[in-house]
Amino acid sequence: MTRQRNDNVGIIGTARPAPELEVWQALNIALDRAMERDSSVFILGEDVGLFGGSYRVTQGLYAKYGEWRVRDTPISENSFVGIGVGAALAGGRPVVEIMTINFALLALDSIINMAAKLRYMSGGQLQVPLVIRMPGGVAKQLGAQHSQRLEHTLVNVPGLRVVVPATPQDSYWQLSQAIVADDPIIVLEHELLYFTKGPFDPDAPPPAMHAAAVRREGRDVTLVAWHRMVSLAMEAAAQLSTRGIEVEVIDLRSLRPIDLPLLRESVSKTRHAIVVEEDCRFGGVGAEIAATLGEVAHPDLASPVRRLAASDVPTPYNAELERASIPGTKNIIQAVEELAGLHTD
Amino acid sequence: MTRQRNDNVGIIGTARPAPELEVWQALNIALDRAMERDSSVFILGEDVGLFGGSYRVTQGLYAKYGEWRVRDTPISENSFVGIGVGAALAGGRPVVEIMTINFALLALDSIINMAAKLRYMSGGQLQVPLVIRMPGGVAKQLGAQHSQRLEHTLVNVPGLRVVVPATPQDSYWQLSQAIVADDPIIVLEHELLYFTKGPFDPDAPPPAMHAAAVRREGRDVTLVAWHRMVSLAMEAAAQLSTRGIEVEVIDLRSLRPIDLPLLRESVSKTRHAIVVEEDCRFGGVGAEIAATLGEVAHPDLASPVRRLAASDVPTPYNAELERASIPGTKNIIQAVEELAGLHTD
Amino acid sequence: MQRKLARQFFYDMTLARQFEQAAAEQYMQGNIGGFLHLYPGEEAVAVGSLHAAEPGDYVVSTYREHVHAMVWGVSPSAVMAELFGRATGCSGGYGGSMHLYDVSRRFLGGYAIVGETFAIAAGVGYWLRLNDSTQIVLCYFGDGAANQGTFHETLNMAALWKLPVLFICENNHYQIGTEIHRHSAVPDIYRHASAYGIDGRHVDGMDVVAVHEATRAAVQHVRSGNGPYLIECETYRYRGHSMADPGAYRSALELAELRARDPLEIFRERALGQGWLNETDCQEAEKTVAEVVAEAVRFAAESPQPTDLGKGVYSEPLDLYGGRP
Amino acid sequence: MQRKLARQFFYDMTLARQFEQAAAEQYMQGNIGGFLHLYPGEEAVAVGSLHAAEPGDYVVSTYREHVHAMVWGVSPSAVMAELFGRATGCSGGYGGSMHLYDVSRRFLGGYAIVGETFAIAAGVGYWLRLNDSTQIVLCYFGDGAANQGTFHETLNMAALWKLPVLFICENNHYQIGTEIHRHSAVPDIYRHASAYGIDGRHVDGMDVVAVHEATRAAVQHVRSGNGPYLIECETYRYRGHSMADPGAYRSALELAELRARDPLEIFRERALGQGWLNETDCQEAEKTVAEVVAEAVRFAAESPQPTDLGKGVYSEPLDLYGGRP
Ligand SMILES: Cc1ncc(C[n+]2csc(CCOP(=O)(O)OP(=O)(O)O)c2C)c(N)n1
Ligand SMILES: Cc1ncc(C[n+]2csc(CCOP(=O)(O)OP(=O)(O)O)c2C)c(N)n1
Ligand SMILES: [Mg+2]
Ligand SMILES: [Mg+2]
Repeated sequence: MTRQRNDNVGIIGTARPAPELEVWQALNIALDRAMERDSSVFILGEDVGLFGGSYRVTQGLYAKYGEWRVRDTPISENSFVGIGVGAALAGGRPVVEIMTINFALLALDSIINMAAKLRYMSGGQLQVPLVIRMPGGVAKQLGAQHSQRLEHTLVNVPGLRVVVPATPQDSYWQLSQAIVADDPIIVLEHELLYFTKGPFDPDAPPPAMHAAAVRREGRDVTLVAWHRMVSLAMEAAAQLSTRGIEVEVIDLRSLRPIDLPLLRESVSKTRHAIVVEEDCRFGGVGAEIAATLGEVAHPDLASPVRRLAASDVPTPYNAELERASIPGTKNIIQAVEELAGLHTD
Repeated sequence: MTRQRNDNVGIIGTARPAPELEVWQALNIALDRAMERDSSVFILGEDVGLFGGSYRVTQGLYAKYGEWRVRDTPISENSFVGIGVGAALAGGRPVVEIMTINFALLALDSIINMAAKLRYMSGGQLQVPLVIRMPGGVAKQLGAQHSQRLEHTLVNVPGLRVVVPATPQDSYWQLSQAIVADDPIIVLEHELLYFTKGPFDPDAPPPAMHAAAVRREGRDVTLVAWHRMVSLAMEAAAQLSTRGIEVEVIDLRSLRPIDLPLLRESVSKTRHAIVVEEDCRFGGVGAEIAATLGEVAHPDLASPVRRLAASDVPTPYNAELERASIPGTKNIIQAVEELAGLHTD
Repeated sequence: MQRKLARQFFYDMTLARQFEQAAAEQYMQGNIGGFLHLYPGEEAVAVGSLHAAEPGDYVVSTYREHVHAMVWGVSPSAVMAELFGRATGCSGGYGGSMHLYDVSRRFLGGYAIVGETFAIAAGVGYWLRLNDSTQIVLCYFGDGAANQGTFHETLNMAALWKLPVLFICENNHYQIGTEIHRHSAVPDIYRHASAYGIDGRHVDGMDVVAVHEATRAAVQHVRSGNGPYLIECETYRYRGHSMADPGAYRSALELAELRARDPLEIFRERALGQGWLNETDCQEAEKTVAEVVAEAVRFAAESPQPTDLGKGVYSEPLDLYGGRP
Repeated sequence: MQRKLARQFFYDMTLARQFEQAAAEQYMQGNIGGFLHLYPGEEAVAVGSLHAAEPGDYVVSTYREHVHAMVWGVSPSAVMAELFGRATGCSGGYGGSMHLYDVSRRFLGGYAIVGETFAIAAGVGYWLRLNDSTQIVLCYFGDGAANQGTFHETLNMAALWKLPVLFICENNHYQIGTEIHRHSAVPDIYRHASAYGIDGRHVDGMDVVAVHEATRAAVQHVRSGNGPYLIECETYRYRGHSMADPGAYRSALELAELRARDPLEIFRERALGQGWLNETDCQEAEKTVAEVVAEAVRFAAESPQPTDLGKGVYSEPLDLYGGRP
């Protein structure tokens, strides 16, 4: 199956042919360029240095920039994130890697009580130009403690921004933008996306860090997805298309802020929306999207915004149960068909 | 103004006249009775013993039960909550107090990665009969780090239950129920409610732990609130009533699970709903309620579910700004009037 | 040393070695998923220490805990089935390699977040102490885990309240790819104990007899109500951190040097030399172990998958939307 | 001792005492809200130590930090205005008593969650070290804070990387209502430093000269690139933990005993005896301080309220719903 790049309005990309890269490589290049450009950028995290990063993202940087700019830390998440905050206050631009998001639960005081609040509490005096990168999501049988998605915890926090790049190009763009920004920004990476390939052009002009992207246009239903769910939505859309149902797929790219104007534009055409979420349904980010879209786009919507999300269970180790615990292409197709049935009634 | 107790369907209460007590006293009695009844119940937390608890909730228990059952801890939140988890695994029924919810950010690994997941990860073998009490909410000029509401973080977690008692009676009922339950349960208490009085009857039969309560009946709009927002909603309702608008006020009482049937029942009558939330709007619990209600009650709703919530800012210290940062009675009245306008158009 | 104990040591260390080898093979074949952390090189620690405890005691371990579970009585079949994610696994297929549990044997896991074992163990210890029980808790942790805040917090509370917890450090010199001198300012972990007024000692973690004797003394100390104790066992892991790690950060020289002090070989030679065991004992044990491990793999492979996604989240089924039956 | 420094000590300790007294009064009158943690009894610590540092150095403190801010150069008026929540406060009225900041003076707070100061200080130290700066960081913390995991985690990293941080413990024996022997297994906080290979020492925190001298030596050590240092100042707070706490858990006897060692009185007597100061010096200082404090209260009371709820959440205004202008 060949997929065409589509250069219509709202679709981010470049007309020039670009080389293909994997997500981890794009992140690596973003870090390297930022460190070359600005000597105040430095990296902190477990095994980011000599080892080159658990997912290779920092590969080669220790050799190139030395231990003070690529620092291997002990297993002390709350404190090394706090060290990032302190260094940012003093003028640094730290990029902290939390080896996986699961360990971020240990560092939330530094993230939420310090990084996010210090500017405000100081009456705008303090600046916290800090980036925190964390791999997460449901990967392959890592068990309940290692399959966390904490979007819901982070998006509610005033002072933070949260981006969720799903392609090499977006990974490069958004990490680069996050590093030059003056606020604390969380870059959520998905463990199953690091080794996916995609077009890459480091010199293409980036869209706004929070802009959503229409990955596929369609007239019947809008699918709102992010991270790994985007590719599942694209697969579902391709299959549905053969049956005459045209799905519009939106890659949200950012969870705080969200690009509501683009979502409204899309549903004003399709009149139906489904949020596809890898996190548990109850109290997930999908609820914010559904509630807000349901409220502001009410006149345009022919049916209430639906959510397709993970089951409300800790992630089981068993492979089949694990697969059943999160949305799959089949579930998306089924959800769209249910809606479409309703639609054509 | 005299308020009548109302014994209609859905209204929790007792016909017998009961003495008045304050919330902290009701909690204190619940603990005392539970400890008398069951020697496996014990308390852990900072200053819960000799000092009697920051909000007096554990007053007198140290003298009565001794230091092993009412244990003053060092400032080591993650570990003393973890100690609670460990003791629960071995057969205890610990009631852990986190002095205020703001410090829970340090203990989320113990709560989310251990307490909530251990039963599931062990294939159902392990049991975690743990209660974690935490005072929270916006109180009086405590500043950004001490005004946290973490509902959104906790309600998403499979394995946890979260209750939000707003009255002395509910405080007693729900804490008592939580202690005898076999799952980890978070009891969120509101710092401004401890010294509010209300009817109290320890022997009245309790409703289900998660059952919502209709605090006032009305035909025009449903207000869904919890904790301190319930009393503001009641005030607003009283004022609106003088202008002929009859508001139904629902006290949610539990945030995981939520009592959706009661909400549906209410909106099937009022056809309009507003969720009133003290937490920040973006990604708050209100989003879950609005999204779900908007989806399942769609045919009954004449307008989309609205949310009235705190501004998306850290809580400022300045008293006026602090007041402006969360919903007040006036804001509720205004939101209802807007809806009612729409309603009668 | 008793012949019976020597046999047990030899059998258990052989089981440990062969079981992990089989697990690695099954992982390569795709029968085991997720992260798989193996124990070769460190056998003397779990085997020497666990045999110094009593059946009523509790054990809390990390994600590198297959051997601890088996030595503590969980059957190799139940462990292997768990690695396969099967319903017959000791966690019903819900936990996986990093989350082995057996409540009936008081084997309490299996924690994948570094540093969690401390507080769990202290919590069990608190409960035992509250009930004036004579049981104790064995708490395993790595050198990297000693840098986690929970180490400090928990050791302070354990010391303050004289909790019956024996902390056992498996110091294999590495926190994944970071060597101990690059992650710890005071790499002698046992020296940290004194910051809490706890007695601590160092022992050669490649010598199962030394580990055993040190643990026996420590268990005695803890069981007698003197509060916690800390033993640092200096050891080494032959493989990478997990199956995903080739371990390229270590020199071939270092690896060869450490392998020359193999705990199984050392013990075999000593046991033969001292007459605790003879060649036949060893060969018989090796043969039995091979059968047990093969059987574990067969059992796991033939076991059914768990089928209920929602089982065990709560003590009773819970509808998050408050459905009233 | 220089006369000039003696005057400064006396002035600053008098300011500390009187300012806090005024703050208490303003709190009682309802002009100050929230939690208010006062410093009487502990003056010698902030005053003695801060005067041993240089203007380019950084200071990180806790929620009990009014005095640290003022000694470090923030005007009493800006501090009092912050307690009043006014726009002229050193945090614009957004922070309050527990969150004082003055970036221009490198006074970095003001942290209300116990244990946060450690990592902030180490982070600043990391940045200074990365840039081969000769500046250092002074990091204040309480005896209760030493039990927080971040103490352990941060001291390890500070030692590993030889960060220029001077950790100063204000050991007032209490974690709110819990006396130190009930919260810490090793209540000599300075002894914890050795667990990280850090030098530590104990000093009488009621003696401003002793604190000063100990700090001077420590600052020298840290500034010379020898890595962190820890000073434990043993002191006492006269009031309850905060204005909300009557402090009923302490005996009248204990309080009277400690009050007899009042740092201001001790220093006044000594300074007069040694001829560093004369009675006129003291009376003049007291008079000036009284005026400065009265002026601070007046300034605060007359200052405007901040009015912009959304100011400063982000470096530029951000519409969470992605509004496109
Ligand atoms: C809190 C936390 N941070 C990081 C990790 C990732 N991680 C898994 S094992 C490990 C190294 C642990 O080293 P050590 O404690 O020495 O145990 P070992 O694996 O050597 O037995 C790390 C960093 C984790 N699981 N938990
Ligand atoms: C993490 C955390 N836990 C609990 C509290 C509540 N609290 C505020 S101050 C305090 C006592 C701190 O004692 P210490 O560190 O000795 O400082 P002191 O107040 O005596 O100066 C506590 C428990 C808090 N602010 N942060
Ligand atoms: Mg190790
Ligand atoms: Mg103190």
